[in-house]
Amino acid sequence: MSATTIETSEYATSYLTDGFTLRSWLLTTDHKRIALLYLGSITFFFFIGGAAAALIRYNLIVPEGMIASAETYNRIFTMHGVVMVWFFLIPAVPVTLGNFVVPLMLGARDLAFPKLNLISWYLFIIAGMVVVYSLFVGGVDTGWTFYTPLSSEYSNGHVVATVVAIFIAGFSSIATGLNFIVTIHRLRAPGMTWYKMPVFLWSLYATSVILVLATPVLAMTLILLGFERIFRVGVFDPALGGDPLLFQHLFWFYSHPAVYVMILPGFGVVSEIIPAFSRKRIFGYNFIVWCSISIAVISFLVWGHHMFVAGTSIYSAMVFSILSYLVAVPSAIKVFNWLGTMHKGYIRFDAPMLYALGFIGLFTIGGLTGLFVAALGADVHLTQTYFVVAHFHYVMVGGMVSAFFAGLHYWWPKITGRMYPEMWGRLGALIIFIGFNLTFFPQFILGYLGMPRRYHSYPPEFEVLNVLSSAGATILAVAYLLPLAYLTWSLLYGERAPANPWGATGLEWQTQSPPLTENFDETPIVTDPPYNYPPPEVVPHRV
Amino acid sequence: MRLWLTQATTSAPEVDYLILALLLISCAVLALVFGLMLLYMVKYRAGSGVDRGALANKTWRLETGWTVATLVAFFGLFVWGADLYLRLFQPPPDAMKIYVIGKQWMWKVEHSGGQSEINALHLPIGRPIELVMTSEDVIHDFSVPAFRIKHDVLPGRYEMLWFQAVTPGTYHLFCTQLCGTGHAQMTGEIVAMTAPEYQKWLEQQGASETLAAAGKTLFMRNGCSGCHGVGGNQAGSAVRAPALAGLYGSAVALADGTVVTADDRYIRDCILLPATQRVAGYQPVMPSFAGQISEDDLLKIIAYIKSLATVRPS
Amino acid sequence: MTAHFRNLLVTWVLLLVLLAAEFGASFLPLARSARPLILIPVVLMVAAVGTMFMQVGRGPTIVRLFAVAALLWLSALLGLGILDPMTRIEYHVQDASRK
Amino acid sequence: MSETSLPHGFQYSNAGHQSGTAISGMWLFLATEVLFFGAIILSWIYCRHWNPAGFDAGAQKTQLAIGTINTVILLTSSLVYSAGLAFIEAGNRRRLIQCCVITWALGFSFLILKFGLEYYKDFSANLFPGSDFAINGALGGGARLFYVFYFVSTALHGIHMIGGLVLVGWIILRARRDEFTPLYFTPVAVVGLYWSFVDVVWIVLYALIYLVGRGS
Repeated sequence: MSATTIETSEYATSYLTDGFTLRSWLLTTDHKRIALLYLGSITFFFFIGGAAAALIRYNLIVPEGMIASAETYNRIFTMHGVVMVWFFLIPAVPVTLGNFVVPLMLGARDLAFPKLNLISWYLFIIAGMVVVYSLFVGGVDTGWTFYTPLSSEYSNGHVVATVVAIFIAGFSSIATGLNFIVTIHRLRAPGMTWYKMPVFLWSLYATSVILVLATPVLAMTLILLGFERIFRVGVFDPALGGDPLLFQHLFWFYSHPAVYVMILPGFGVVSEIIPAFSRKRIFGYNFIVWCSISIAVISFLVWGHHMFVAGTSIYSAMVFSILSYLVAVPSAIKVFNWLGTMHKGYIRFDAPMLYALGFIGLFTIGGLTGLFVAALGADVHLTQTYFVVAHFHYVMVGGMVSAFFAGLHYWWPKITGRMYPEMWGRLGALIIFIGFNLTFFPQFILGYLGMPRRYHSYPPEFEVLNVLSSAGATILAVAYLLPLAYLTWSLLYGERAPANPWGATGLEWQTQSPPLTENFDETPIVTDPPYNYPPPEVVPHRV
Repeated sequence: MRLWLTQATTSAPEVDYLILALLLISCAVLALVFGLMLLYMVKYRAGSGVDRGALANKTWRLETGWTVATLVAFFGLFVWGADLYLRLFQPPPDAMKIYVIGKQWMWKVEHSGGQSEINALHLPIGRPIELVMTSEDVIHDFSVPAFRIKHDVLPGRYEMLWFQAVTPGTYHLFCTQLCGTGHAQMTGEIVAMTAPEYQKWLEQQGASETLAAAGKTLFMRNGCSGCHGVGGNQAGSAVRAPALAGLYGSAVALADGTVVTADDRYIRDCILLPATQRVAGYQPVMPSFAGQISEDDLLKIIAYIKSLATVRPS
Repeated sequence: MTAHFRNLLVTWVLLLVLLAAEFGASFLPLARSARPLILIPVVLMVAAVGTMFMQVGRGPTIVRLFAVAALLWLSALLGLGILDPMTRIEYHVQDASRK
Repeated sequence: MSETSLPHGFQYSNAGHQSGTAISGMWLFLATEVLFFGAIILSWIYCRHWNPAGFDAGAQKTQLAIGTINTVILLTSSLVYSAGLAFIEAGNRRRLIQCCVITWALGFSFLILKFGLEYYKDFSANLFPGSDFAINGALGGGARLFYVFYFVSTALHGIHMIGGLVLVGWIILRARRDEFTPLYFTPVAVVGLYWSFVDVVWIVLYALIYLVGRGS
């Protein structure tokens, strides 16, 4: 721990001290305050989803299921899916770190439409309240995928209430995406051309393109599902001439790009942290940047790989398989470029860097197992089993959540003006890596052996691997509570943060931390290219 | 705890080779990524004085190199997977048909000899077997991990699945598409037996009449014979209705000008939605039996009409 | 400014002509699968309203970028979406059973 | 007032910057609406593909006359509003208000024809896909699906029309308070984009509902 000389920060005034009334927070249009409001809300939902995950792993300790009724188990994993996907993973980085950092990185005073930004938060909160209501009055037992005719006719859960909640949350995503795209296009600081922008902005731009163009299709799908469930109209009901596969097509047209909404901001955060802690320009800036854009485009063409055994035509399955392999190439390029950045760098192992390195490792495993389920022949055996569960948890939890924590630690000094405790941060990163692998690696083996997903009870020969996985889950739970503890601690007792604790490039580090309400005294002029790290003679590294 | 799944069908080893190849490629790439990462973490850590030398700024040669390599590898994997997929879902013509009906939380199996089973499927090894599957309510999924095969079972449609069992034994059957409360109980046993054992099992299943015979009684009871005649050849029927003898598999000209082959789906649609399949030159007088005939009775009637096809005096 | 008004009027007349064209085309005895050909005038009308009334040509370049993106994504949704039902083989039993 | 001294949001460098951003923002919102209605068009394709006969049977029972008149009304309203926009750019505020009032009247008459007359006729011929649906038997399934598509899409389009009427009304109020000048008319342009887009949606829906199933 550094010498505890409490330098009184000369930045007494900042956006945090610009009004203490509840009204100044709840009616703020300052992108930084809205980012903090969002940070609180998604942390709340992260722990609801996390509690459901704990119950799932608790249930699977014994083959016949610890929780008595399968009905309850179905509702628990549906809650885990719905809350985690729409109320944590999709908003996480864009609305918290993105909202805070995008105007700062652009050298702008605020987003293009500040009032729309506040509306987006209120839509998120209303949606959150409706989903919490629907969970507490009984929840849904259809899984977060809501396949018809189970969700439209045979389920006795609160499908319509949950569908309304997701419908409203969708508009919150569209508002955020629209705000980011227009801001990145129109509010760049003078001198900041597209190739002088940090990669984080490019990946948030790609994420917003997906948010804005995919979510409307989900909105219409949910309207049709609501009609089908209330009026039994037959759009998805084969007895009346409808086609249940139409629902799956419309659902996955949104939901596959949505998983890229979850991972692309993670790419952006890691592309900021690796150069900063390797003191070296990013390797292949143009390739990484255009990889993000190509992921945003191709991700709309691959949704059919979720339906290889669903009864769609085998020829359309082949088209979707080749396109799914195509979308994997940009992610592979990004991983090699991060490694290229570390090559011949001056690597420091602060907490954000450890989370980012964990991200690269776990995301690579997740990405590679994606190749298993993109190959048609292998997918017939592996789909709908724990192999797929492990695949998407490696990408979403191993990738996205690690990147979210990396970004949170990286920009924590800028957001709160306080430094987090370094040793605790590194410890947290290590425990997450260990706990995560112990939880989800056994599930690959379970998946190959054929254990189906969403099963309340399972044959006894899968028990040992499930117990191993549940043990890992307890470590993971501790690993997630740790940052909550020491980051909250740092709010009060953390060391005051200087303007640029990591010596990183980027406009957000050229203003005070925490920044003023209008971010910059006068709009900065951008001259040199991004990540212009001179090889450090003296390393401005805190002792 | 065993880490290896028996390969019980002819296609199982092929799926396993593909998964093994994917595993090897993944391990190679992982070794490269983790290796490079650890190497750089040690060699280029902040304190190490190792010479960094000139930084390569022309990166696109390296980038296009590994991108092309990845594309070629991926295309190879795609072709391998697609070829296997096509073979998995195109049955040989001489496959033995077994009918499977998924119902909320149980599997009903109908053998063409009339034997029916609940949550169990006895089948002979050594010959291709084709499962013709449908569901009576929600979407289920007939999945046998040991056979490396699964397929969703949709209501209102026939879905098909084929395999050729190799090693006798008892294997798990799972429903792998969430279908409500009893989804986890909707499991069963697939018993693969040698041909003689299978014959013995068929006999001791009791002389319950074959599907076709059961279909004949249903054909009478539901009044089909009233119009289509007792043997389906219009004998002694007051109303003019298409002859059913020799119908199965033949081409039928419909009233709206299209020509369809009379297969399972066509006959099923005629029974449930007769007006949509009106035969050219006949009045649409046939009533719809939708909702009156259950799925397994429907299979019996279709089996009976299929048996009329061979009775034709060729 | 009168040139602009003249353009607006010409566009309006063009739209009515296209409307009449597709209205008439709908009475032709086309085969059921060929009926979507009636939608060609629709594409022209949408283009006319887009360029003349909504003036997609004016304003910053990203306006045209968003318009093209919307059409591209729509064609991806409809194009790949049609692929499945068009090529889905209704399961039919080979005529082996008649042997 | 010169361009630079016009009031503009504190995060914009000048008014032109802000108005260009507002127009781009609206175009992006219209892109989301294109995808929103795209999903209902995909369901039209699926439902028609699986039961073409029934689907077209249902389409033949629609009120072609009212639909065609409504299309002409909307095309005209889009013309009149664009003229209004051109007038305010030339500084003629009075003409803008007149054009907006005509547009509002045309839009309102569309809704009256649509929900007042046509829906009334459909309900009285019990074409609403409820229990006593008019067409049953074999074509029933397809016809019922057509009317599901018909009611869902026209209802959603109607809601967008009502939104459009509110916006045009808001423009009329602001124009009467003399807020628009040849240098500042961004809201008029933005509402014009929305109005013409709702007209585009109706052009597509009109063909899918009334024309494709019309043949013999």
